[in-house]
Amino acid sequence: METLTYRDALRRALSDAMREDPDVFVIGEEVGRYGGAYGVTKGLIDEFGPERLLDTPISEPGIVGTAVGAAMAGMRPVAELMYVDFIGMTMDQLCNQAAKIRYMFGGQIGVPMVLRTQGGTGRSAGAQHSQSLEAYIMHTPGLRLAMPATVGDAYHLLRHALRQPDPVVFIEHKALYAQSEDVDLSAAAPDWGKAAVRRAGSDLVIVTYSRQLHYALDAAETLSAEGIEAAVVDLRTLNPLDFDTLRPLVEAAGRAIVVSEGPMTAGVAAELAARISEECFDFLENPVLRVAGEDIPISVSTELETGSVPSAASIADAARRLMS
Amino acid sequence: METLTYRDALRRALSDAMREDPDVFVIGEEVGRYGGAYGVTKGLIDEFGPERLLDTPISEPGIVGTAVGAAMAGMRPVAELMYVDFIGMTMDQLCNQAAKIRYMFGGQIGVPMVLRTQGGTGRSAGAQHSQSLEAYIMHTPGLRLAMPATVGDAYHLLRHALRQPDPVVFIEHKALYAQSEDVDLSAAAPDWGKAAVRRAGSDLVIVTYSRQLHYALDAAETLSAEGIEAAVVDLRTLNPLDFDTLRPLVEAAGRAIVVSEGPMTAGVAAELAARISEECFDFLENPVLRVAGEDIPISVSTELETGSVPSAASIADAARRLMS
Amino acid sequence: MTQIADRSAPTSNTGLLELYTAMRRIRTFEERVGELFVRGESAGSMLHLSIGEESAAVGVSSAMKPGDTFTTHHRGHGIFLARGADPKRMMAEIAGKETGYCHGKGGSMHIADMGLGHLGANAIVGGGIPAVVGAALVARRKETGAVSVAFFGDGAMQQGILYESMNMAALWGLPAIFVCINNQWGMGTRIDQATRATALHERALAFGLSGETVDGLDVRNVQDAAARIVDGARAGTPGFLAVDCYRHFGHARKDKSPYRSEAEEDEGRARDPLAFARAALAEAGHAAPAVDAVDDAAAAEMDSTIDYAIGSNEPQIASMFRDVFAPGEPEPEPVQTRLDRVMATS
Amino acid sequence: MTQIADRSAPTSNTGLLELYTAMRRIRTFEERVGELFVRGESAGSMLHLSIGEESAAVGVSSAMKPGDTFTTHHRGHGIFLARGADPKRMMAEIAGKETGYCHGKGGSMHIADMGLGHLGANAIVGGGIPAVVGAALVARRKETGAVSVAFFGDGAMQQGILYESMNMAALWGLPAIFVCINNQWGMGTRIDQATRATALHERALAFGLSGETVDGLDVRNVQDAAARIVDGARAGTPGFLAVDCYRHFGHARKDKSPYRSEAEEDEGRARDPLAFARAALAEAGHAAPAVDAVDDAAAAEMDSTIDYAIGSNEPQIASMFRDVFAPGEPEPEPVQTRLDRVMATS
Ligand SMILES: Cc1ncc(C[n+]2csc(CCOP(=O)(O)OP(=O)(O)O)c2C)c(N)n1
Ligand SMILES: Cc1ncc(C[n+]2csc(CCOP(=O)(O)OP(=O)(O)O)c2C)c(N)n1
Ligand SMILES: [Mg+2]
Ligand SMILES: [Mg+2]
Repeated sequence: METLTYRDALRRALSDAMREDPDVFVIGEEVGRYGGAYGVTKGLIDEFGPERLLDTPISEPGIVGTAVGAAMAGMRPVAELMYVDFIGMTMDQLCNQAAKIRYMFGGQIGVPMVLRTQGGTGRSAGAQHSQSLEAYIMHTPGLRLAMPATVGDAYHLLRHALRQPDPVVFIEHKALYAQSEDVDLSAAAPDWGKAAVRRAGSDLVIVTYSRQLHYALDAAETLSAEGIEAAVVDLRTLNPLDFDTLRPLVEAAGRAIVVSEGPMTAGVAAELAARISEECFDFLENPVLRVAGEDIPISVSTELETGSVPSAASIADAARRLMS
Repeated sequence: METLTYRDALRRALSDAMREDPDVFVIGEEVGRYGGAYGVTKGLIDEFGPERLLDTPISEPGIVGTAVGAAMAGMRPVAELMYVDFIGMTMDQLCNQAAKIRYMFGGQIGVPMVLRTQGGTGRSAGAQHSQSLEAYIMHTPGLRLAMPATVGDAYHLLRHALRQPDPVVFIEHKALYAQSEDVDLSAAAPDWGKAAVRRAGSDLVIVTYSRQLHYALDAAETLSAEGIEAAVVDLRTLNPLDFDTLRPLVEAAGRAIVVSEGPMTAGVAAELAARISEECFDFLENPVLRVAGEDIPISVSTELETGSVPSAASIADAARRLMS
Repeated sequence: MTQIADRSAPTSNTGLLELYTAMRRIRTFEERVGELFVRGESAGSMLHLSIGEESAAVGVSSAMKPGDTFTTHHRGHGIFLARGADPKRMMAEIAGKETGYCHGKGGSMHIADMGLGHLGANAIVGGGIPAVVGAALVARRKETGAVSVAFFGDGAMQQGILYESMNMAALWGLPAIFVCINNQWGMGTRIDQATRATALHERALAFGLSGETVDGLDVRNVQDAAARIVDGARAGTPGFLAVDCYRHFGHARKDKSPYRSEAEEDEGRARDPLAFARAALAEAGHAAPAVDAVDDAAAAEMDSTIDYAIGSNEPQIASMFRDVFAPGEPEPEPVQTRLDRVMATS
Repeated sequence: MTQIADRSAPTSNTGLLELYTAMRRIRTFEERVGELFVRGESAGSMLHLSIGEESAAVGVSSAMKPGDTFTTHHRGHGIFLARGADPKRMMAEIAGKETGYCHGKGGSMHIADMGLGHLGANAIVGGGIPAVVGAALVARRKETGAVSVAFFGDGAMQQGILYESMNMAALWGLPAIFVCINNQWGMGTRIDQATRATALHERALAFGLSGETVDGLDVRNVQDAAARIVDGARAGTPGFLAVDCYRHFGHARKDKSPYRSEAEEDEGRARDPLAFARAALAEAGHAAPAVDAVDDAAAAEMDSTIDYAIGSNEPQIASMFRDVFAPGEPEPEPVQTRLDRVMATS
């Protein structure tokens, strides 16, 4: 057992992987000397050197494209995108190239790269530095998508991602970096692609991932004090999506809430609500409720920023409606 | 009444708008001398000249960014993206700039531009020239989204789009250009943002848009011969989304199928299924069925290409299951 | 446009004292922004100060006219001030307040004002560059005689969209200008760690634009070079100008620049356009008190911006759903409204 | 890599007859692709023939070695053939058949073969360029001595990603080469309608690469220039080479190029690297029959590719869900399977 932050765990995953596999290297803006905009790669350059912590110019499309080529040529690049908000520049390389190469080329080659980035609100960073864009990725065939909510998963999911034969988009949450937990990283790693039931509860199921897991757990505590027992499921990976863990819980409770920080319309919450509604139809007492980000840009004003995404209060409020 | 193709109607909408409003101009690759990769702008340069049919280098991010600046500076650019598949290069300019400028700047200015493009399968054009990517746009706050299915809408929706105060992504379907209809363009234009009930039917409601409308109508014919009467709704615009037209039909029929050519997961079909499931919960006899594109890239092989998206047969098949 | 006139922004003919005054107002404003942050009153910590770059803002601005448009980057406070911004409304925006230029929605990296031709700051490195091609296109089409200027840092020289933009501007002979404020650093990356090709203007020449690199130590050099480039652009030859300067402090408020040596920083800060101008003014016979008076006036003006920002209200939560689309257009439905209806009907 | 040896691809020392042979095989193959389309046996009509550009493919390829990697664009048949591709499997892929290089999933614009170092053709103009930076990075890291070459057209010179890629290659001193096949046209846009800066190699120089423009009329010029650029890249100085040539026919099969004058086309087609080589061979004393024999052999070889493609099977519909992810990994669920389960459980 040791106490680590989410940031430390990510760094540990990178260094363990780099020690184990000489083909793993990190490429991106400020990943080396600077140690990463959020300090995730801090100090790694001292052990692994500038060739394996490759600082790049500010050229996002080129960085992702370079990673695609390096992966095809036999190495395991971890391309870092400082903010997921910058993904718009790279979506051709990510979605037309990385995601489709194995398929277009008839299976002769894969693109085992990891695109590490971070998103979400919490720093009053404004409309272009606070987004939750995972839905773009979840919608794109050929990409895996991992979004750790806990310190343990920050480590284990990144280790798993670095063993995948296909491109993985790995999205961290900027508000979680400083969070710390007691973890035993030597313990057996939970499987890749399996959701975790973070809390048992028979009245309703709250399905979420990344930072919203913590709001969901807080809400569940509040609800419990009111006599409402909510199960809380952390999806961990959105592709693969583990519906098998979800199904029995929802069928038993008959009520579900899906929570995502991203904009509601055509987002991850829509997919989860549609999936539960179609697969658990006969078991639902009530509609699946979507608690998600508003369909608006994020303001720099802290008040507007906070108001535009779900909170423990808004999740609890939705649960109460569902139970009433 | 006159007989026009979808392509002709689009061209007519552009020329009528350009005559009416001197600030409207077209900017994009091959839009002038060449007349557009699919011939939509053919001949317009003769009437309006090269300044208003501005041929550009192959620089998609720059083209969209130029349109953003021109719109802010007081004109009405129609930026043409030859294939919606190229949008990945432009999503920063489209989603971080065009979509957010009015909001970020506190409402002082809008970006009245239209991004005209085309998508979908039908030409064995392969994985990077056959996609249906409207979900990316529908998920992005600040963008309007129109997808005409008929010759009349090709004209009217584009005219409407060219009067919008905010950015509109206008996605045509490559398989519809040659389709012709008898239309009276002088007749009153249907409202922007209103769905059209293309066929009445009390047993189930098929909700779709763009090319899939025609497959849905074919399926409805087949089903009718079998004694199943399906209503068919053409959404016309995905933002704004007209749920008010949908609700009573679904509540009356108690059964709904949503059809989209785009990949199923976290796509437009997911949003429509989630929306119907939550808003019409008490009226649904059966789960809302999603008939959508497979979560795979599109192959160049015509057989695989056709097999990877919905067809009249697969829609009818889903309807039969729903009624059985 | 009157605001510009009111603030009597320097022009190509302006003397050094006015140029110094404009630079001092910027320096003092940025110092107050730092203070706002320290007092915990700024919206977030992503504040990028332009201290050391004042000559680029003031020098280039001096060649611009009312009606000209421009876009800036994440370090654009100084440029906007040089174009006539009201520092009170700027500070309020940086604090995320209702009285700010963007009513607290934009903040330091998304400030804009159409009245002054400011088409917007940008939090995407290079994101604001192509807009000037569009604005220049419109200026030519409508024969307004205006130019449009993109301001960005040396880091943006490695963003492909710059070359797409310069190429189109050259191809179409547009009144567009690309100004690279080369403060030698992009976050923790020195310019020679981002490219082998550090003679930045040569890239513009290779795309058919006119281009120069000028030392920003003496604001008069920038004033002259900018006049040449802007005049050329008004005549239809787009131009590029790199202004060499130094980022005196960290990248953002929290960055202490551990990746730079003290020696380098001392040398870099010694290349201070304000100190240089002060010396030149003294040489030119301006009495110290007259120059001190300028500093005091700037201090007084900028002090008041902090009180104004702190005294202003937070935006109303109700404003959250406004301005996604134009007034009167269908608005996004709030999540709560949706939930109310869903639970009411079921 | 043996395939390359087997097909004895030309090298820097290869004489003109072999170079001619390689060019003729490409020309004849492309003519057969046109025939495949006319017979309605191609998968779609997006077929871009490289007739007129054979010297670029063969000349640059002659400087490449087994183990070198490359990416191509939408007009890449000739390059792949020059690198040793099996024309039967190429034709089958172009027909969308199971026996093709990509089992009918990729087609003309997405053909690839890892065995020959072909990292892939691309339907995105410029889309394949940055991959060579990554491949070159790996070549250097693993000290394979290989270079990686990006082939693209003049239209891609206006895509920003090219400059990001060249800048990184120069910054890191990678064995990467950027080859622009300048056939003067990008669809209906002539190069001087896409840029003011038509001396394309100057852009590479401005980014710190070595760069040349060579006339593709004489394949031996390309062979020599490519040897210089490739040797430089192996030594750590990435290079750029523009090969001037002419797109003899339409952009794609259906394009009749109404936007070009007949006079221009006649002149352009007269600049034919094959005709030029034939003349040079005659001058050098090669008897016509020997050269005719080369043409006949190419005709016989390429005729057989059509029968092979037409005789091959369509991919099985079941293969549709394969290769989205690696074998054994969780696969996407077919829509039908989902519907079956949903209706079964409700
Ligand atoms: C597209 C994009 N990439 C990366 C960043 C993160 N970032 C913000 S400023 C900056 C450095 C920019 O350097 P430069 O352009 O020289 O401007 P300066 O900060 O020196 O004024 C970086 C990497 C960003 N905001 N946008
Ligand atoms: C990103 C992108 N933009 C536009 C197109 C459409 N397109 C295909 S080929 C082509 C012209 C390319 O010209 P060039 O690069 O000179 O290659 P060439 O066709 O002459 O071989 C265009 C515009 C595309 N496929 N990808
Ligand atoms: Mg800088
Ligand atoms: Mg060309």
